[in-house]
Amino acid sequence: MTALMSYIAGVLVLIGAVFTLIAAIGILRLPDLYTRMHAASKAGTLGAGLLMVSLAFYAFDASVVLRAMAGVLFLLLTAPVSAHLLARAAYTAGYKPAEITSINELDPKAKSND
Amino acid sequence: MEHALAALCGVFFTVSIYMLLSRSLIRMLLGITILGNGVNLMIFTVGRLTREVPPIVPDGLVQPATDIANPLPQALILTAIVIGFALFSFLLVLTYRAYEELDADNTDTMRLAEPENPPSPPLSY
Amino acid sequence: MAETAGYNIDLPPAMIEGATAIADWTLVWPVALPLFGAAVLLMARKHPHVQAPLALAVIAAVIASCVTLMLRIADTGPVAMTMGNWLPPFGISFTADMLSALFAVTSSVLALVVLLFAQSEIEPREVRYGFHQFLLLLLAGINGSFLTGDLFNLYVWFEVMLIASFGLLVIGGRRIQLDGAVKYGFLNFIGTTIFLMAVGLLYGTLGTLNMADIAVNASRADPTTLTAIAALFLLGFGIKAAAFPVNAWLPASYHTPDPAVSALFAGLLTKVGVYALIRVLVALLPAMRIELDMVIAILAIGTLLLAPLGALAETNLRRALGFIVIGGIGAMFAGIAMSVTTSSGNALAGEGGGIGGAAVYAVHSMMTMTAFYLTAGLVERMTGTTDTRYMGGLYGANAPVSILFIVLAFSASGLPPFLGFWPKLTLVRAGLDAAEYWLVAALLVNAFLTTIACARLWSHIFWRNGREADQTEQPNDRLKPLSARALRWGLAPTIVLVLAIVGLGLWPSALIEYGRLAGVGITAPDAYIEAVGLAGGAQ
Amino acid sequence: MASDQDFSLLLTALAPFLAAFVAPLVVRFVGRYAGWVLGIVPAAIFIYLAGLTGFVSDVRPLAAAYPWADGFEFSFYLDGLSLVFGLLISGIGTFIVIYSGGYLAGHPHLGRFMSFILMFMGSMMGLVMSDSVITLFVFWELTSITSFLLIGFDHARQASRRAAMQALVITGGGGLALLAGLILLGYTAGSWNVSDMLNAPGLFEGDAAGLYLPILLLVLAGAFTKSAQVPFHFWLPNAMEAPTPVSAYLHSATMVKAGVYLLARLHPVLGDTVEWNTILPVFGGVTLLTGSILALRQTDMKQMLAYTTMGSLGMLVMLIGVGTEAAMLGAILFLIAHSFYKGGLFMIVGTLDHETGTRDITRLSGLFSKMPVSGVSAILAAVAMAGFLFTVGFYGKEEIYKIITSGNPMDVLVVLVAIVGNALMLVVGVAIAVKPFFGPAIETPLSPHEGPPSLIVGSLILGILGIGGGLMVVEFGDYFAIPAAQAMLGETIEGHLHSLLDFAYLNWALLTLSAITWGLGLFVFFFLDQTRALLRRVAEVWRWGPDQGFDQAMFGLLRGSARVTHFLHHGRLELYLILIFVLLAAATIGPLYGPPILADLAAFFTGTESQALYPLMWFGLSELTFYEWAIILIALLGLLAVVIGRTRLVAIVSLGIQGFAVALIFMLFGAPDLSFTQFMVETLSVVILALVMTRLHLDQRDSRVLEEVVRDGGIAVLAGLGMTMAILSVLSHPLDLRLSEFFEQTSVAVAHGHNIVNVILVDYRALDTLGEISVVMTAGIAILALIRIRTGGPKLGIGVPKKAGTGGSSRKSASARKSASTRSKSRAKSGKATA
Amino acid sequence: MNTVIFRTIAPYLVALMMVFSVFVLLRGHNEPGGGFIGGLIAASALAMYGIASGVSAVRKAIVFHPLSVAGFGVLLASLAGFASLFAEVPFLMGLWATITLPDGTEVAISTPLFFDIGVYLVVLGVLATVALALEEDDRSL
Amino acid sequence: MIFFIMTATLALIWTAISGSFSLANLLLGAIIGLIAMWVIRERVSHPGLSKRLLKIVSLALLFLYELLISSIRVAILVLSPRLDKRLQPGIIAFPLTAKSDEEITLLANLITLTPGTLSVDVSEDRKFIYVHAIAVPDREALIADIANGFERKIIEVFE
Amino acid sequence: MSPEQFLDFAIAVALGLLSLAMLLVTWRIMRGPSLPDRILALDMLVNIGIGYIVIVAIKTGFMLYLDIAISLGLIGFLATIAFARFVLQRWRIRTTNHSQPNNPEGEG
Ligand code: NA
Ligand code: NA
Repeated sequence: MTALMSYIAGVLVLIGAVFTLIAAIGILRLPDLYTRMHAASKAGTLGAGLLMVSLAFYAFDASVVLRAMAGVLFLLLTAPVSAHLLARAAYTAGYKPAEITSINELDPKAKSND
Repeated sequence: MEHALAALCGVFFTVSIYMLLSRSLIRMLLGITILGNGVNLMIFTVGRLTREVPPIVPDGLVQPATDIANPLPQALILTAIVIGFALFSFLLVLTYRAYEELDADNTDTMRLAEPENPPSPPLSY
Repeated sequence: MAETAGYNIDLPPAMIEGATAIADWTLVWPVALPLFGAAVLLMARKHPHVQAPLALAVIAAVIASCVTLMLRIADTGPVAMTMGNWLPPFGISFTADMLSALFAVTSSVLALVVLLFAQSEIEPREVRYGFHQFLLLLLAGINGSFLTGDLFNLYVWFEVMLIASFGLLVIGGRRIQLDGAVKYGFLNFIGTTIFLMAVGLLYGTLGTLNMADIAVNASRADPTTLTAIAALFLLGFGIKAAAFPVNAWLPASYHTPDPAVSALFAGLLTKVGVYALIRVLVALLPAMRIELDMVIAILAIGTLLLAPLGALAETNLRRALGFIVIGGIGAMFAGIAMSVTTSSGNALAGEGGGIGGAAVYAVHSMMTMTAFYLTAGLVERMTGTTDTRYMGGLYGANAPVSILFIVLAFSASGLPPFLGFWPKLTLVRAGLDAAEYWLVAALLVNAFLTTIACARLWSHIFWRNGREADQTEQPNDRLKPLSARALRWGLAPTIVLVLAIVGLGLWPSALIEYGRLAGVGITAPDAYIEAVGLAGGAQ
Repeated sequence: MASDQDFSLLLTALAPFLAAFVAPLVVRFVGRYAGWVLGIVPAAIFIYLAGLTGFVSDVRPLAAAYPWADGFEFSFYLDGLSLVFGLLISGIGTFIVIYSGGYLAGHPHLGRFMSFILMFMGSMMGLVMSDSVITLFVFWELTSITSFLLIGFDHARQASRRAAMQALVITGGGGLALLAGLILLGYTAGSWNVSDMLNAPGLFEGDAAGLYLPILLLVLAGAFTKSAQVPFHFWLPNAMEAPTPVSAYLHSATMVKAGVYLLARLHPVLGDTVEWNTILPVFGGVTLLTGSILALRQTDMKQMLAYTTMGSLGMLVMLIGVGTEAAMLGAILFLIAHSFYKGGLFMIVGTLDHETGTRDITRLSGLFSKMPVSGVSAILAAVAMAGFLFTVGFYGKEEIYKIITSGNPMDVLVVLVAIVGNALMLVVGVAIAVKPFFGPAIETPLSPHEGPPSLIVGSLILGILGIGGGLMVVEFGDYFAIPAAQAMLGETIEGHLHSLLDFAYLNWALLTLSAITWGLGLFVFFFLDQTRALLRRVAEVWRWGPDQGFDQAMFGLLRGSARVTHFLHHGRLELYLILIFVLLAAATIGPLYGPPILADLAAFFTGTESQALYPLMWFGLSELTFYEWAIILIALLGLLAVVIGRTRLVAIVSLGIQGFAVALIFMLFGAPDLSFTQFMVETLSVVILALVMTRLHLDQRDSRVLEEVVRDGGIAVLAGLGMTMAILSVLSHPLDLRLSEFFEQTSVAVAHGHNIVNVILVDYRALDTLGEISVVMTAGIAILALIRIRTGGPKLGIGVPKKAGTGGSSRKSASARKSASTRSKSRAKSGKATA
Repeated sequence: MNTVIFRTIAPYLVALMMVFSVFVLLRGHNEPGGGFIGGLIAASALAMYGIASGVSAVRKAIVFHPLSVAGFGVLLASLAGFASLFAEVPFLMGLWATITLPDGTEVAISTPLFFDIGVYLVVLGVLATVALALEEDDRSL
Repeated sequence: MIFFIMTATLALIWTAISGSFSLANLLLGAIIGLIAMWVIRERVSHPGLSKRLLKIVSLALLFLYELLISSIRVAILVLSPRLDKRLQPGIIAFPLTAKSDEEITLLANLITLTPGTLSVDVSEDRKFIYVHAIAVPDREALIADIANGFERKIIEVFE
Repeated sequence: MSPEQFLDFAIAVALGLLSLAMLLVTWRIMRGPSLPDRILALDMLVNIGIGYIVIVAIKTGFMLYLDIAISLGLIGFLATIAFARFVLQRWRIRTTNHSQPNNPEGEG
């Protein structure tokens, strides 16, 4: 393992951790479910993905790199689907977006019962 | 380390018992889950803790090179987790069926097997 | 490794060398065969007609294996078979002494009877959804509990038994079953969890799980800690055994499933708790058991005195029987409580002491109460009710069932010359020898109250012509005769079982001798330890 | 010991049982003659025993023993006492069996009856011939069981059932005490055999002295209940609910005398002490007076006889209590005489009842011409009962009155009581012999005529025997009474019975006492109606007695049982759980902190300084890193979230937090497999929860009120604290890691696996895993059964009625139908969607 | 959960998870994993398949009733134990054989492996049973 | 075709995660992949995406770029002290040009993964994706952004 | 700073950040207010956990933790869709029963 890899891994670790923390802060600060989802499914995924990449750099071994890549792939495959399903379910079930939501083109055709 | 976890186990037991004493079957199920976690943590703790070194013999070695975590409690806990999970699943479905058939939110009202006002024994011969 | 007192690990001695005798497999079959059979039956779930015959064949093989095992133990002492490559205490060993074998034989035979009886009442959908599989798995769990020589493994078999009993309990799908199952489920689950806690703590104290190894090492550990652990075992097994005051689950659930299932439960399940208690407290942790002597005696007296009151108060036949089952548990606990006091040395005092009495009592209770529940099933079928106040008139209506019932009533009450008398005699004898007069008094009062309760059941269900609830002596016109199916599969096996009970009551010497051997084996577990191969480590 | 005699003794005891098994068949095949056929069995026994008379009384007792169980023997012993009882049982038994055949001719349950009565006979035979006290006890209890069945024979009537229950409760309860007494006695004597006890002098000297009184009281409890001594007497008159043959047999000759037999048998072992000589005469005397007085109150002849039987038992107990040579000889003579006349009188009353339809003495009169044989039998019996000259009873009475010569004031009292008792019983005998048969004929429910031979032969022969025995009193004494009395006394008795005609031995003083007895008796007889009226008036004022007390006790027991049971088994799950958790706290805190706490309490009360400091351990908190603390904090927050979760739904979602934290803890401390599994299981649990819970009401809040929160919380905290203490206590000692070290050494080398945990699971402890997957498989089957049995399948099996009271079956089938149809619909829909 | 997005992507995810589950199963003897975890992952995959595409699709996909699969798992595990019978060694003793493939790789075949596969099948079968039964039940209501 | 490609992909992933590239392991991976594919055989029915590798790569690069950029954008938004002022959330209906399930799914997922936008639902007639955006200053610009970015590239991949 | 020191520093800081992130997300799970909010936060917690595990893998050098992280990604996804399904089904059952007005916020 070279020193460079260690530095790269360290930086990636820090960036990944920061993104993750930001996602957490977003979850805490944003006003409604839908906006919070933006933080969670992006910054969160990115954070976890970056950490996996940093592991790949740290280990710098084919099997670990490939596994880390597979892990990232899994994350990218699953994250949007779960976000979509949750958002759709929540919306369908009548969880309203926050008041500040400027336009809502889903509303007129909404399947909700109000 | 063990002492802090021992205290944590105590909290697990406390919470699980508190949940188990609520008359709601769902809360009791949550208590069962927490109880299981508490027991597992307890077995883990009394098997003594070793930080971060899993009981896996590195490739190419015949015996672990360093002190490793105690593997036996881990195996026991694994078995216990699986068994606990199976029983939890059963109790969950049982609860579900009990809700359906007995319509009981409150175990105090589930009195089919032990009726509220049981008949007195006949005073005759 | 230097500080692992007394053990010097060299690889070869810790591992099995040489071939295993086929005979040792007699320890394995009683557990492995039912598991295997259950798996096969599960795969054949689309073929209901093969379920019962296959289960029958498996149980028959299990009985053969258990009997062989028991005879061998009677002949040569405890038998151990190590699983896998690893000698105790490193691997799991199945170890059977007379107590294990006696219980395993009884359980397996009763499982066979119940299997036959079940054919008289079981519905096709119950077959389809696993009745026979549950039965086999229950048997595997029970036999595993009796035969294992490893404490954690005992926990595993407890759970096998528990989940199989859940299955049997709910399989009819009636609402009352669900209610009973909820109480049974939660309380028993917590009981086994407490058992698991105790196992965990014991491991943390002694660093071993093998029973013989525990027995060897227990004296080295801190007695205060071990006493607390033993108290946890007592609580966990007490729940399992339905001892006062933690027995509420039994009367709450045993009357809810099909009678065959009730019978199986009544006969077998609580006895596993008693077995475990004897094994762990008396054989493995004798010093702690002495510490807890008073507690066990109080539990025993409480159970002995309160259980028959329940039987007196109940109008639900099977619930009343449940209380009689509990009373028997009290007697077994009394036997455990007595076992501590050293014998007066009187030549007439039986060698097996309280444990021998408890063992024989357990066998009696298994057989008698199973048969009693089966008979109750027939009674319920004829009267169409579970409430004794709505029964009546069976004395004239069905002579065989009357005879079965009265014999079982007297056997359950412990009246001679029926089977129940002998364990009572042994226990009273042991109690008087040990000067445990309160326990003896409680045993006798229990027998007295149980006699009244049983006689009242007899009087209301059989002698009384009319239904008590109708306040009439006019003959009960709602009785239905037993169908051909009920006669062949229900009545016939019950008669055979009751004949066995009568026979054992008249010729009890073998049973009592085996009980004596069991008691001796538990109170002086040297042979057990030696069979496991740990004799060298004894302090 | 000759082995053929061994076997014949065994057969003597067991033959009635064998006969009992075939009795129903015999009844089926020979019908009305069953009594005659089955009577052969007791007759044969009688003949066999009679043949042994000389041998046993002159040479030595017979014995036979077979090993039974655990040091107990099935052993028999035949000496003079046993022989007398055996002859009475088999002899009278023969008549009873014959009598029963006639009395219950055509009864649908005659077979059962015969079976029971033969079993009873066998039990009595076994009882009196037992050597081992355990054998004795077995037969003792068998008599209780068979008499229960016999008394309740007329089972359709509540009174019968009540009487049977009473008899079982009283005699059964006494039997239990007896068991304890006999075992203690065996321990003291060092042998279970009565024959050994009899030959072991000074049993209760030294260490065993303290055991004497307990043993005596326990044995007396058995004997007094069985022999109906006050205050356990009331079951005996009530037992007259049984058919008359039962009364004649059980309550005259045999069962009630089991207690007397026992006392007689054990007198050499337990007697001759202050306690014995006090307790027995007092109870016996009171019983004698009570029985004989109460007998006068009755008009039902069976009741009259029952009360005099009770009185007679009192007399016998009193005499055995006195325990002198005269008392014993008097007792045995009285016993024999009583068996003869009481058996006969019962049979006569039964015949009267059978033929006239009533047994009320005030409603019968002038039957002698119609029932002459019965009348003669009655007179013979009454003469014997009165102890008139030349009867066995007379000699017995003389012996009894001889007690007075000891000069002991207590013995004077005994004789006085005996005189009163004898006189009053005489009244009853005379009344039954005179009132129904003589005087003007009156209308009876049935038109009376003499009974068939089976009904009259027994009483007649017994009546003749009562006189005949007296006429040949010397031989009678030598063969029967004196050997028996010797056995009772435990000493040799010189033959001193002399015929009345042998004037040299005539004792005028005793004869005077007899005369006083007769005079008193006849006096009362003439004022019988007035006496009865007086006694009844007393009874109206003094209503309460042990008989009513029995009902009150029984119903009180039932009510109490119901209260206790409903208190303990209330059906409220959370209270059951509270009990368990309180015990959990006690199980941990008790052993760990109980002793120091108790020591402190003691120190507090004794004013000394506290010795024990609670060994609360100090936590090594600083050992954890900040990120480990963070995980623990998350676990705590997760637990808190579950507890405070306002609704169940919130609690469920919060549940994930603590499971997640536990998984991370596992990971941090070197348990990747655990961590892995914990994550998976936690998630899967949530998935299944989510699948299941859509239909449940999850919005409800915790319904506990504040007190319940405090109570539950307190219990939870205590139990949690206790468990923490237990863990800390375990942690305070080093752990022996030899198992794990072994695994580390062999995992790769032998088991070919680098992951030691997995190797443990599939190799070292594969059996655990096998059990574990069985649990999983079973859970799967059970869950499927739970879900499916409701919705699928046919409702019922092949003609099996599911029990009533389950309710909701129609509702269930409706919902099943509905769900089945919707399911097929949804299947179609999803099929479309996938297409 | 009848959405285009999920329906489209689910099968691929399921396939991925199945592969991954076998991977976890097979490496269990040397690294974290093993039959239980593998079985859990596989069952999760099937559960997801059921949620996305309906129960009947899953039932069709796995051909055997999942409970039979579980039964086969217990059967396999016990057979792995009974293999000892023929080697005259105690029940459940680990027996090992090494097979050399044409390309020179050595593959170890052992009874613990079959035992672990048995565990895998049991967990897979039972969880699939439960999930499918519940899913079916839910749709019927 | 897709069946084969998927199986091969799975086999490769297998070798990746199991960390051994031996022929035997590849074969084992192929077998396992085949079994896995067989399980889902009913649900995989679309013809090939074989020759579009280049386009796929270009799509992936675009996606990674977008992911990074908008992640930073969202991060800044989240951390900004006057959050409520800068938020202008809204749900817009994005008119779809893409037709097949695969295209729609891919587009929706990419939209979701791109910070600032989130696919909530697809209309039943598959004409719209409803997109929740964290800041919608200009609705048309947003739609154009997606249509010219991800959607175009996706259609190219699938054409 | 040597590469090792830097890496150790980065790991320590990252663990701190992730711990903080977990606590924040935990707070959201506890606060709600709505069910999907909690589900979302739980999903996020799993994501953070994945990162945490990866960091521990780097810290300890045991690559085997990576597999746990990967599986967690797959399985956490399943939990989220199960919950999403739960939200949807519950709403369906309620609206088909018409028994109570749809008030999702009220249930926490
Ligand atoms: Na996400
Ligand atoms: Na995710």
